[in-house]
Amino acid sequence: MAAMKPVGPVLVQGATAPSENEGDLSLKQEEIARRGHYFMALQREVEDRIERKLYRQGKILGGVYVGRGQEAICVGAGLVSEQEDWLYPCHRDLGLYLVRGVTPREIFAQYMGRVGGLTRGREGNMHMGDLKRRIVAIISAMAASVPVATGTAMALKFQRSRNIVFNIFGDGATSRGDWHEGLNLASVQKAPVVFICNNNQYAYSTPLEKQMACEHVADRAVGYGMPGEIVDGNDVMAVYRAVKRAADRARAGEGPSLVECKTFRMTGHSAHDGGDYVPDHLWTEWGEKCPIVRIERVMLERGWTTREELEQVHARIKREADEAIEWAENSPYPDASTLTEDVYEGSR
Amino acid sequence: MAAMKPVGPVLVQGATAPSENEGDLSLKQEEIARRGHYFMALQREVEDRIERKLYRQGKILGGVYVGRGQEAICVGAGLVSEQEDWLYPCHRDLGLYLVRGVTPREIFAQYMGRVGGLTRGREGNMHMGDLKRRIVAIISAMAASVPVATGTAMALKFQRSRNIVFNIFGDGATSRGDWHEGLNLASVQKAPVVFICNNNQYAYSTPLEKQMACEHVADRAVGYGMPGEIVDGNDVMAVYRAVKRAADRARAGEGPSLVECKTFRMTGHSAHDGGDYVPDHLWTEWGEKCPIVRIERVMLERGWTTREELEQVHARIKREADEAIEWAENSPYPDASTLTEDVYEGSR
Amino acid sequence: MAEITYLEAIRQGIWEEMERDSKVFCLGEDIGVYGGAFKITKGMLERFGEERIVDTPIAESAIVGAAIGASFAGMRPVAEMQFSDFITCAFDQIVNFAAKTRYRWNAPAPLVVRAPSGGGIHGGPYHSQNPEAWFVRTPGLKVVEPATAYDAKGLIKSAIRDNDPVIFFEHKKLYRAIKGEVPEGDYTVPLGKARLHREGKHIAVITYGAMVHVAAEAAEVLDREGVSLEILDLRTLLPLDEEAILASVKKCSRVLVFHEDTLTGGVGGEISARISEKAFEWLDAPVVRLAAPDTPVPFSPPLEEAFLPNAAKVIEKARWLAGY
Amino acid sequence: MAEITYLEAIRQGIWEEMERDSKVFCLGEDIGVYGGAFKITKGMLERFGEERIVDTPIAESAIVGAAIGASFAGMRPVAEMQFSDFITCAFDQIVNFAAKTRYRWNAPAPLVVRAPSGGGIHGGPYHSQNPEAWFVRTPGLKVVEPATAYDAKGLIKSAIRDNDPVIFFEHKKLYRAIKGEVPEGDYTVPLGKARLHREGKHIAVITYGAMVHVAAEAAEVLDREGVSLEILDLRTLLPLDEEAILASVKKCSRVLVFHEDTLTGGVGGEISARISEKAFEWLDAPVVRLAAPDTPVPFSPPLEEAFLPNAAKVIEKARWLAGY
Ligand SMILES: Cc1ncc(C[n+]2csc(CCOP(=O)(O)OP(=O)(O)O)c2C)c(N)n1
Ligand SMILES: Cc1ncc(C[n+]2csc(CCOP(=O)(O)OP(=O)(O)O)c2C)c(N)n1
Ligand SMILES: [Mg+2]
Ligand SMILES: [Mg+2]
Repeated sequence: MAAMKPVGPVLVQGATAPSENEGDLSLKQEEIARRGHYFMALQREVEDRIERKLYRQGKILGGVYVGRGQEAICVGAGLVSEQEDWLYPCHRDLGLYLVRGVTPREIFAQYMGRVGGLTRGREGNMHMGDLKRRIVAIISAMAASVPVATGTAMALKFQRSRNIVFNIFGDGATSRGDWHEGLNLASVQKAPVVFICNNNQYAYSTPLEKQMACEHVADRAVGYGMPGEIVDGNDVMAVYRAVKRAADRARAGEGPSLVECKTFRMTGHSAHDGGDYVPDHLWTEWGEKCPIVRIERVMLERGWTTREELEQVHARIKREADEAIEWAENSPYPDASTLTEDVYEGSR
Repeated sequence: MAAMKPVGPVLVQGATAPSENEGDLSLKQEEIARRGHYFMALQREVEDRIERKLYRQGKILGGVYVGRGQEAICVGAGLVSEQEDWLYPCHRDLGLYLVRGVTPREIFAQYMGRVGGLTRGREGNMHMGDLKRRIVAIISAMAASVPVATGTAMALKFQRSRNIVFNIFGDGATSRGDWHEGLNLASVQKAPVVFICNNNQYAYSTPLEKQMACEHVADRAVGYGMPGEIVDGNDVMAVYRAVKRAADRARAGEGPSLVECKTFRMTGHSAHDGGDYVPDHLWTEWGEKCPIVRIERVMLERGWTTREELEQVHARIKREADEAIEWAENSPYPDASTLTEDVYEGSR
Repeated sequence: MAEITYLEAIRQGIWEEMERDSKVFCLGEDIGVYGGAFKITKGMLERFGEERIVDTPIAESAIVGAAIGASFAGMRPVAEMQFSDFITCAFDQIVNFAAKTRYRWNAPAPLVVRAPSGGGIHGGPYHSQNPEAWFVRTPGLKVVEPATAYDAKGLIKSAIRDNDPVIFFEHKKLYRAIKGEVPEGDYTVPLGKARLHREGKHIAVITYGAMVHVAAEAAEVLDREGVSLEILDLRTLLPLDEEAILASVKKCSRVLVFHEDTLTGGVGGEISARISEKAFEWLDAPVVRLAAPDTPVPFSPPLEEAFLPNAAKVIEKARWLAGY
Repeated sequence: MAEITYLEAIRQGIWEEMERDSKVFCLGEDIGVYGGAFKITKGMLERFGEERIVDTPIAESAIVGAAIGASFAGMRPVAEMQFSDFITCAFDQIVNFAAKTRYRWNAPAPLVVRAPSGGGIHGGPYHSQNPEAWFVRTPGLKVVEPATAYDAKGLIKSAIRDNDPVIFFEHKKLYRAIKGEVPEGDYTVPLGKARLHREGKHIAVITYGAMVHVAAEAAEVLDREGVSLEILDLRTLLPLDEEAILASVKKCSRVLVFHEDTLTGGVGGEISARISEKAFEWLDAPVVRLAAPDTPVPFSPPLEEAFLPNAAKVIEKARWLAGY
């Protein structure tokens, strides 16, 4: 037997401060920070409104899942993506929609089941997509998007497109068969897709050690012969860099990668879950790592912004949210007569 | 982020000659060799009769899959198993049945759809099991047995049994979602199961590199935090030792392991497939590694047997097969009136 | 006798079975510390420990597969699907492994797969489905769906004790909405037997699950119009209690087959076909079906409301039948 | 016009579509060098290359998932299940992803899942099933099963061009057993339209797939007894061609609904229910169903023979209907 050289995971330490030597990045450091900050803050505000206001007011029915504390992951990945790349977000990745240009108006309307939402009321909460904007909606079954994202990537490769696919999922999702089948097919096909795991250490109430017996999600990359990278998921700059490397690889025809972003879910599983099963010290520990506060600190330290400017950003976002909610509340409910439309092409 | 210590795969070189220093093995070397040889030769003979005689004579209908050239894997694993352990063989693991005491009579009758087979004619070929003998039948879907084997192992653990589960599958099966879900659950639960892959380098017509992008199936163990071991699958002694280590681990409550046995399928996928897609040199190369010839050579070299004795073994096996076929041909077909029996308990 | 919810009744039933028989154990996602998404297993971890209340990874196929394997080794697994919508992820294990193993090689798989199903909770396409028809089409399975708290407890016990694989649908809408008198101790409700929920004269409504209560609501209104509905609660969908169905049909001669699941390919087709075949001469009108329209379950309130069957729709169909 | 097999007709259909439209591609297990387990894709790798004839790992869920994802990106995937028995491994992707994506967010998934189905080849429980009813129960899917070579080619072409997900069942027994005149060039057979396989007067046999030929065999015998069978070949099972069904029913007033799949929960229930509901007044006898008994498909020849519907069983049911 020949000796074995396992491929990956390649370890990268998350760094709060970006290193100097990154001239090859397509966005300038400052711009990444600025845009990253804006979209993270916007996601936070929109989700706070949804979870802490509209849901409690009974204006949003059904399940509500937010990405509080882990916004750096979807936003960092989103900033890497080009406008024609395909996005496969999961249920805590609102920032990915925002980066792509989906508006808070559309999002509030979606949550409230109005026609102004992305799904005209057919779907709720984060089950939203838009083919024109190349955002594919999840179905509820965790990891079902993984083979689907792979298929889109295979098509892009066949079409000799420079575009690639970004697929985000949780740590718990990696237990599912579809996850395995998808990563395996992608790696055999060298499909141009970046798999991004937001490892927030819980799947609903289930902690990581009941979900998997390996230490890192990235360990699993070995079994697919693809690079696995671990990154600090609360550092938007670090996420950007790691995803950028994986994206460059995909665009260069070198196939998929798995980027594991370590983070924490600063909320219960959904709006109706207080997360009582989470030990207190985790809330405290991770509360201090808030990705928004962290990037603000970096921006201030580096002189990229001022306190006043940051306050203006937050104020603008609040106004945006107010205005968007008003718009969404004025968006009508779908008419019951549309119920049976579009089960098939042209059906009514 | 803490630095990562990936667990396994642990590499073990397959060795044709057993090393001296193995006093901890429960069976003596010579006995392993002798029994291993017998069961491998018996599997070969029974399968030759099935594939090259009975099938061609039209006495066996439907699919026929044999383990030619890879008998050392199921036989080596079988020799490790204790009588009360549970066996989950796959479609090329006839030797595992033989070691457990299933008779050639029953096997021929099974293939011919007679009541004397293990499934009374309800099932064909290797889709056979016997709860009393703790052999669980596969369903066709590759890897479906993996979570099922895991469940049996969880039950044994709960029951504080010393018994464990042996689950064999092919390289191709490791691409399936069930395989992933099963290994993952087993590792989280520390279920006492030994996962054994017969990596014969093909899944039907599909070569390994179209099935997976990692080099070894054992690489996949990393993602489950379980030991992965690679062994020469054409060396029954080596298989025995590797599986024994994994079995001891399972019995000691240390959880599952993955043992990858490198081998080659010295036949088409099934009796109707000539395997034209296999490059000639592979047939030659692997033909020379025949596990039966190899163990005979070891036995002769070590003075554990003589040419005459070996010939007697083969002759006895031939007689056994003749007699068993006759018996099976005299076993009746099931009566059509039994068709609707036992869909449910007591149903007819 | 205490009045308890449908949810509590199921919980009690499982709890008592676990006390009674140490081979019974539960496995599923978030059923331990959290007590399950709907709190069916609340308190069980403390009482029975980690080995009998097994929190699993998100892996429905492995959950059902492991239940099968454990059942071979003498256990009595009760597997929870967090929502019945995810049962499709375990489909092969259920319909190909569990359902066929007794027939194939005499290896029974006595397990229960519990699956909270049904709409009306603003769950949208993936938290509202009624997937029973897929399983009713699969010989070797039993399919159960209780409508009352009493039956919920009695049926879950029978399901656990049954020697064949049982798919046990629990209507989420009923969990907390329905209460009933439920004996605290041991009793069972047999599988395969329907229950006359309401006696009537003119129209036999053959239904199950949450729709039993919708039919009852309609019956009150129709009574005032002189139209008397008989309501048969099937309770078990596979095997169907053909005897009870035919008895109601022959008595009323007008039939409404009614379910919340979508129309085409729903269980209603099977029931209607059996009625036509075996009670043709007794029918005074076509066997009419009422079901949700053939669409996914939409999220937005006006759409979901239009989608779900309700009393008004029952009344409309019943009037038509009465006037036929 | 050449006489070709059902198998060759499907192969030609796919081939021509791949020539016509570079967005069409195939994926599945062993479809490349090997040409597929049944040789449907034989020669295609050489003609179209590895990127359009994609050999996949053993991963049905990923095969269908990838087909969905590719269809979003403008492709026209044709996914092969090696046997329809393995379609259960892709169940969630089919019924929850593909079937619902247009309705949910206006994202059509124009793909074809091809699945060789049916018994009579000594395949036993896992190489003989007829799983169509699972999909007929799922709004958003189309379900097709041709009975003749002509239709096989015309329908596979329509399926590939259709803008919704189509599950395309191919009866294995027909692959080489059935031949027919098939035009070499382009033509299509519309989805959703049944075909009158044989005109008759007394009994309408509503059937599809291999059973069309079994019914025809019975019809020959019954003709001699003065009983004239009309045979309607449904071709598409979802959506059902209700118009054609009702036309035959109204013409004959006696109906046999007939399929190879097992009885309970089979497509026959849906068809029978629709007939009862919409042609009640035209019926002179109960709508009778003929199907396989409710068991897995057994392996041993005497069992499989007893399991499968055949002409003798059709004749028995038809005689009963004629005498009613
Ligand atoms: C197949 C499947 N089973 C169960 C569920 C119910 N469920 C919804 S989210 C969730 C936890 C997901 O955990 P993870 O993937 O880590 O994502 P996170 O919510 O932590 O972001 C579960 C169990 C589901 N959505 N899909
Ligand atoms: C889920 C599933 N898909 C397809 C098949 C058809 N099939 C039967 S055996 C086989 C190849 C199996 O390869 P491997 O697991 O390597 O086992 P080997 O035959 O090489 O021993 C395939 C594709 C199957 N049995 N199950
Ligand atoms: Mg998580
Ligand atoms: Mg193999």
